[in-house]
Amino acid sequence: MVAEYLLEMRGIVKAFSGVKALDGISLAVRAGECVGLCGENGAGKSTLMKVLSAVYPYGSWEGQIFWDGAELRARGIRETEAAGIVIIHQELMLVPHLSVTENIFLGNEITGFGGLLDYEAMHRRAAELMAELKMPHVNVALPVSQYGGGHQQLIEIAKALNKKARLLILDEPTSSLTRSETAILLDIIRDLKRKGVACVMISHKLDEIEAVCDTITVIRDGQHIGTRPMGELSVDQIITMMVGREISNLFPREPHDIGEVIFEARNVTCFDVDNPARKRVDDVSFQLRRGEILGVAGLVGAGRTEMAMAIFGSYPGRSSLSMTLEGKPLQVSSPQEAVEAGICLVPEDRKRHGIVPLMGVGHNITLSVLPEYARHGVLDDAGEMRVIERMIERMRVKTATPLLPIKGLSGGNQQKAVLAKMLQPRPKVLILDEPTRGVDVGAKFEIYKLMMELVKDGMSIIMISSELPELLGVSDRVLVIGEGRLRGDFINDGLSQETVLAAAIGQTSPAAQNGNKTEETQT
Amino acid sequence: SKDKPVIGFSIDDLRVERWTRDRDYFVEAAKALGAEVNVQSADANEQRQISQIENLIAKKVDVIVIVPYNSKVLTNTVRDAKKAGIKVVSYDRLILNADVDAYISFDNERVGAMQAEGVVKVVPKGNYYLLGGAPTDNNAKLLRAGQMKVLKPLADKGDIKILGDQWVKDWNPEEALKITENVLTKNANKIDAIIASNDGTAGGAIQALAAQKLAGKVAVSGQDSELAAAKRVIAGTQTLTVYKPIRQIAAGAAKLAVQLVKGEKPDYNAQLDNGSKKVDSVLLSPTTITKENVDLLVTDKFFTKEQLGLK
Amino acid sequence: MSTLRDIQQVFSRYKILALLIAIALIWAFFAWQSDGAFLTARNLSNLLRQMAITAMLACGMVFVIISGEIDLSVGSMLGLLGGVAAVLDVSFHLPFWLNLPIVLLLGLLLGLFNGYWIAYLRVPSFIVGLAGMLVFRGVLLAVTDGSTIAIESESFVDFGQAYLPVTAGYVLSVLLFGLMIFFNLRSRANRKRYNLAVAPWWQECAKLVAIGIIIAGFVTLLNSYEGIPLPVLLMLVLLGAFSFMARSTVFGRRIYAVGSNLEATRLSGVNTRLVKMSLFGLMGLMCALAGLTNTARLAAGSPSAGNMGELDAIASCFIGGTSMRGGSGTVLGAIIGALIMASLDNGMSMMSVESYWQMIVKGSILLLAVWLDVISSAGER
Amino acid sequence: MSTLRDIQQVFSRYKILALLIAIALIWAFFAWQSDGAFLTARNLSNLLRQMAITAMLACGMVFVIISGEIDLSVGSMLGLLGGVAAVLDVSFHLPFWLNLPIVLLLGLLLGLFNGYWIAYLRVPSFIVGLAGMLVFRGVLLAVTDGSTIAIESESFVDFGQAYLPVTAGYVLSVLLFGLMIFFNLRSRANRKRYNLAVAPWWQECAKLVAIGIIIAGFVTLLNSYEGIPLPVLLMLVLLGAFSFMARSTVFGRRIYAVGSNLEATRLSGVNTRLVKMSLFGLMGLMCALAGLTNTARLAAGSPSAGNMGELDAIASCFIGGTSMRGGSGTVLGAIIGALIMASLDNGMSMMSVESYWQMIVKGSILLLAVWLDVISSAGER
Ligand SMILES: Nc1ncnc2c1ncn2[C@@H]1O[C@H](COP(=O)(O)OP(=O)(O)OP(=O)(O)O)[C@@H](O)[C@H]1O
Ligand SMILES: Nc1ncnc2c1ncn2[C@@H]1O[C@H](COP(=O)(O)OP(=O)(O)OP(=O)(O)O)[C@@H](O)[C@H]1O
Ligand SMILES: O[C@@H]1[C@@H](O)[C@H](O)OC[C@H]1O
Ligand SMILES: [Mg+2]
Ligand SMILES: [Mg+2]
Repeated sequence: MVAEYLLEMRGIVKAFSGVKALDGISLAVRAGECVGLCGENGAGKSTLMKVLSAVYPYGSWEGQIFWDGAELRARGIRETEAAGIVIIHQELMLVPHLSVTENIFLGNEITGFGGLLDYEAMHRRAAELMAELKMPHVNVALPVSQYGGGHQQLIEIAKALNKKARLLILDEPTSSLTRSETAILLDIIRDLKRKGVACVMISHKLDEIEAVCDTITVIRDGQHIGTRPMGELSVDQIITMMVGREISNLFPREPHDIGEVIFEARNVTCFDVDNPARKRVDDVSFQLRRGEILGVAGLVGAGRTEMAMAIFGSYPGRSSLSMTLEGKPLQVSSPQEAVEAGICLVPEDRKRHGIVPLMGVGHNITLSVLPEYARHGVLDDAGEMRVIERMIERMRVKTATPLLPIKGLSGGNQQKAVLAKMLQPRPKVLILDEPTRGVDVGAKFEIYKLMMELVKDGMSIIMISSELPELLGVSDRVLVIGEGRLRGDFINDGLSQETVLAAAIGQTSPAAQNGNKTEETQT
Repeated sequence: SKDKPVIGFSIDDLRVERWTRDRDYFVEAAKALGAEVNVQSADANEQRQISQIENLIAKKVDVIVIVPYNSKVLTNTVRDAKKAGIKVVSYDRLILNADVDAYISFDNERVGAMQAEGVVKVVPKGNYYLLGGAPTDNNAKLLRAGQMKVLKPLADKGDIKILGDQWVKDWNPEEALKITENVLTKNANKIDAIIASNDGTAGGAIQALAAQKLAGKVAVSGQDSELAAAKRVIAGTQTLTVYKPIRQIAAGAAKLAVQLVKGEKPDYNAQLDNGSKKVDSVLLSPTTITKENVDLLVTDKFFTKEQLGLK
Repeated sequence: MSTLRDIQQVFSRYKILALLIAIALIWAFFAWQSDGAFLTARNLSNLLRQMAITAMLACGMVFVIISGEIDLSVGSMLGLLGGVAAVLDVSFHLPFWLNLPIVLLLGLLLGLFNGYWIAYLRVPSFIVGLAGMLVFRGVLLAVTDGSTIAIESESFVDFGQAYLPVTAGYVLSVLLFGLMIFFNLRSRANRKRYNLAVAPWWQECAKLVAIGIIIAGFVTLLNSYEGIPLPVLLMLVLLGAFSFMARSTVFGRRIYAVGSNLEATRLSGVNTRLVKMSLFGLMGLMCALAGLTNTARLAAGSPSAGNMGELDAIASCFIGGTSMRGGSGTVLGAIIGALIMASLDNGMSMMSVESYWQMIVKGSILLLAVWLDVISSAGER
Repeated sequence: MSTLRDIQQVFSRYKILALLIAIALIWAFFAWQSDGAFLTARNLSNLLRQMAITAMLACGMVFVIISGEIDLSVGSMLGLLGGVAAVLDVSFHLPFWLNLPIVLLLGLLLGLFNGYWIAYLRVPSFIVGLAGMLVFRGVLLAVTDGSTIAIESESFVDFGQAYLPVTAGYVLSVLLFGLMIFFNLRSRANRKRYNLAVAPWWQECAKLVAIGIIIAGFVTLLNSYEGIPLPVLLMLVLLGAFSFMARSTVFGRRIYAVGSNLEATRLSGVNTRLVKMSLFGLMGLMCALAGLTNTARLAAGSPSAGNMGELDAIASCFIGGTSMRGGSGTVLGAIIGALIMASLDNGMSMMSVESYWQMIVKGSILLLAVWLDVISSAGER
């Protein structure tokens, strides 16, 4: 007999040291169907998928999984992959030292005679995949560490596409992709569906869900809230199902007064780490005003992160720039100095640069300002805890206790904790590199509100984001970076995505953007 | 107890063949005297030795016989032992600055002298190289002193030329091998004698010589008459090994220990100053073993004919 | 299955438990084998004195390992500092009260020097340690000229040999117990405040009573022999001080952060290099203390002092559950680790086991102990 | 400034360069000091034979370290296997052609045993190594009963002592050079194909010529003495085989993957545990080869054989630029590391330097060599 569903998960229960992350969730997927899995941060989406792909092997959870009508009791990834279940994990899972090709084929290498690696074939196939993903410029023979978060995510996708999947799980595949790449990915998914491949898509960008999914399953706190055909639902309804309340306006942009220039960076230039001849950021200069939210747009790999790192004094390679803060010239050679001077950075790569995994959520939050809670080096735990609880409260970090090691938190909640950490030093200038990456709608909303409060208190914010809607939704001014150069500097009143994109890919030269060019209007 | 004494025997390092024999003979002799022995090996580590002696004290043995790894670090421990009313005998190496009751040994300087003499007999004139023992072993220094007693005058007379000297870490044969290879190279094989301070290191040196087809042509000294060494002496690749009749020292020590417990008066033949007192001592004389008198090892039941491959 | 889970729960809450059980077993065995001799006041006093030096090193080493580094030079450094102390005592006739601070300072400097190479010049600590191992030993040989130097000053010897007066011992123990109760109750209160799982009252009390008994037993036992040996006292003080440092000082907290994710810590504005360097400075201090104790115990500075000492110290840390990847570990664990190792040496020599057997057994136990720790503390894959 | 950058680039492309320069300096110094004696054919032959054993160990160790682990038991394992070989030779009169495979098999098994504890029972490799260090040494003592066992079989001794006939040496060298050219051109072609930065032709040729000269010089030199010593030949074969394995076999690549990101590798469906275990199996094999060579060289199995051998092997790897965090490193580097260490030992004993000076110098050079490597390769951690 042929089963109605390709996959059926029944009453899945998964607990971590007593705390239930999944509490009897069910999920069903037909062949050729794309199911959107929605839920707040910490709802249990990734956990459910890890159960499905046997990252948590059979026995470490309760419930049943039916695959093609037969029960599946996979004890390891190999078995699920053999069955045709392929997962793209939320966190990047690449091996930095290996080349793009080697990463794509890791685990199922092509071998010639005598078990020797057949780089010929592998490189060729890898190159094909890159082309398929519309990034032929990627050199498959270079180590992945050469490529940025964005590219790495696409490489991750290529790796998955290379395996013959019958069910493809995408856990927030677009978190660090810009619109264009996202579009490419969505096309690929549609194509797969036509070929009869089923998909489970997890994303906090509901427009994507809307675009490709046939069915929506919403979960909250590890419980199943509902499953409906996409047709019956509007984005707003999904949101309501997810967070349990209505969020009317996604971008709570409120009027706030913008003061004098507080920070200025001149001629920011960053040289590539491995090839000092190449410039990743090329002579970028800009000003930032008190109480201003300055958005930084650009294609992936544009060099925004490097720019941020350079300003924060953490760029690994050689860089040169001159800064002034509140009129006084500023020299920063290490993050420590930056923080002391009043500049904070919420890094892009949460796992590598954001969290201290083994430490409690609370202690992560206070890490940046420990001495404040200490009398001659001895900590006042109670005092510290009070602040921690306030921050957790304010940022709505979803955690069992402040002492839970932060690696136990869901991606989004980790992000909030990191944000909280970098707010502790009460910076004058706060740089956010992809701050809402992997954050759910509700939490995003809170982060935007928070940003509004902060600028009202006179803080100035630089927000790097690959999500144009949010960028245009919250920032007062938008810088556009392309291939490391400043391609535009717009006041954001009714600024359109098209204008920004055009600038990003360099179709309009800065000179041509009169009309709403900063200098003219504001000086 | 007086009638059935318990002897603690704390040995420097049972990983060196020589000491395993000391242990075997000692235990044998002690049993014969109706005593019980409790053996400890410090594996060439002074901390370990001190701890082990402390443990023996805690076990309330009647007498402790010690082969010190480092003869200068047992002051406190010996004091503890005496406080607990336990007699202390120093074996082979004299424990310094401590209130030991007796000392039994072969005079190590003597051994060194014999090594030199033995070699000088075969090579009265020529180039000498000195392969010392472990830089951390005080005995190594005594041996060297003895060797120099013999060699210095000859060197001054110009009969022999001392090309140089090096110490071998932990008496390690591999080290000795490398050093010798390099020395031979440096001096283009113009070497007539190597004064090695014990058999282990001699073995290493002789391997290096063999590689140069010089084994047997260059005189090499040794000490301990280990089996491998005895075979080499027979084969003629090692000139001599100083044989310390270990059965004697071991049996002697056992007797000494028992007598001390029973309060009898052992017959000492010397008194040595160890810095804090004149220690009553029994000094045994070692013998040089060469091709000529090698069968002594058999008559002394040190090895069997079969082991030595003699018929 | 589920009961097993519960047991695992308990174990992973009190990681130390597994170790304590291990010790209990080992001791029981030896007590039985040596028909009681092992558990006599005198022998336990020996045991503690024998472990003290390794324990001191472990106190420093545990933080080095938590920070994700390693230090192989401690054995030689211990030897060198001990040797220098001996020379200062014999050749320069420095009174001990002057000798002590000088050697401590020297230790601190040597440690910082190591740390500088590691933190600022970014040479892998393994290499720096290896180099130090050779260089320090070499300098020691040069200083002592390969011969052992017997020390003269009485007070120096006492530093390693003397005992705490009996009454003082009792007073201390009472204070200690008081502190214990206080800390336990406070931490319990806190856990409640931040609604963490708190053990039921009976468990709490049981724990306290147990602690009480242990302390009381400990002191009466030692007093019934000669009193608490100074090195042991020093060891306990260090245990207390460092546990406190680890738990509730900025420095301590940062050590764990550095070990768990260096980059993230650096990007939080922490001067991670300084943290690392200071860490090795601390290690140097411990080497100085250990070296002094060692020289005092031997009543001499010896060229081979502390040989391989680093391995014992490191092993203690790992037996004590310090993570090899860095980021987690406790001083108490490390010291218990040292105790286990010392117990094995002591017990087996009491039974006068053949030395090759001693090695085999010691190795195997080491393996088993850590293995038990690994399986007992639950966790994925 | 910019010229400095360029230099850095060259260095970070050919990481080996820095090391080669270091060697050149060291050799020049010793040649000068020993007025030439150091650079004689004969001494270089010695030098190579003296480094062979460490090099064999390093060949295995480098992969262990790349995979993010460490193995402290190799010294003892070497000793044990060498001892067993001696016993088999003397007590059981096994012919060498039978002895060899048996010991190799034993080595493999011991290695896999270690690996099992590490990969499957998840005991930190440091502990497993420590335990092995003790246990293997203990067993060795039990086997040899603490005495040195002189071996009899001629062919066994030859295994460590014999030389390759002169002509054979030349033939080999020519073949080798041919291979070199082939591989270089092929890899260049590939790099071009996947448009990676390729060095300009003149550099390429220069490189090849250099290689040619080195090989030719190497062989003629050794031949001008007695020929290529067997252990050295073995070492070179291992170098070739393992470099190939690392570059172009599945196993090789997976070792790097495991070391660079274990989690990701596991989640790609690679059986990381198997990889790790096999790795230690390999290490065991190397210990067997090293042990046999050692015994053959000494013509006897000694209970102290291989003492501390692990440190030399590990040091070689790190000097050779293997990353302490795992994920990167090369066999060639490791072997050059071994060469540097051996050169120091040999040269200094040629100059009969005081043994304490030897330690100090060796340690310092070690530190400097690695430090140079660190700064020469651009970019912070
Ligand atoms: N290894 C772990 N240990 C303890 N708790 C965990 C662990 N992994 C996940 N959790 C908990 O399980 C819950 C679900 O986590 P999960 O990562 O599935 O959320 P999510 O839906 O993927 O959120 P996000 O959208 O942020 O990725 C969270 O509350 C988290 O704290
Ligand atoms: N530790 C690091 N070392 C070197 N480079 C890093 C490190 N962390 C992040 N980066 C850089 O940060 C970037 C992250 O990926 P991304 O695709 O965002 O590129 P980007 O340069 O940040 O461009 P943009 O931020 O404009 O998208 C990469 O370019 C990468 O080179
Ligand atoms: O017999 C020798 C002993 O006297 C010396 O002290 O240590 C090495 C032994 O060979
Ligand atoms: Mg998730
Ligand atoms: Mg970025």
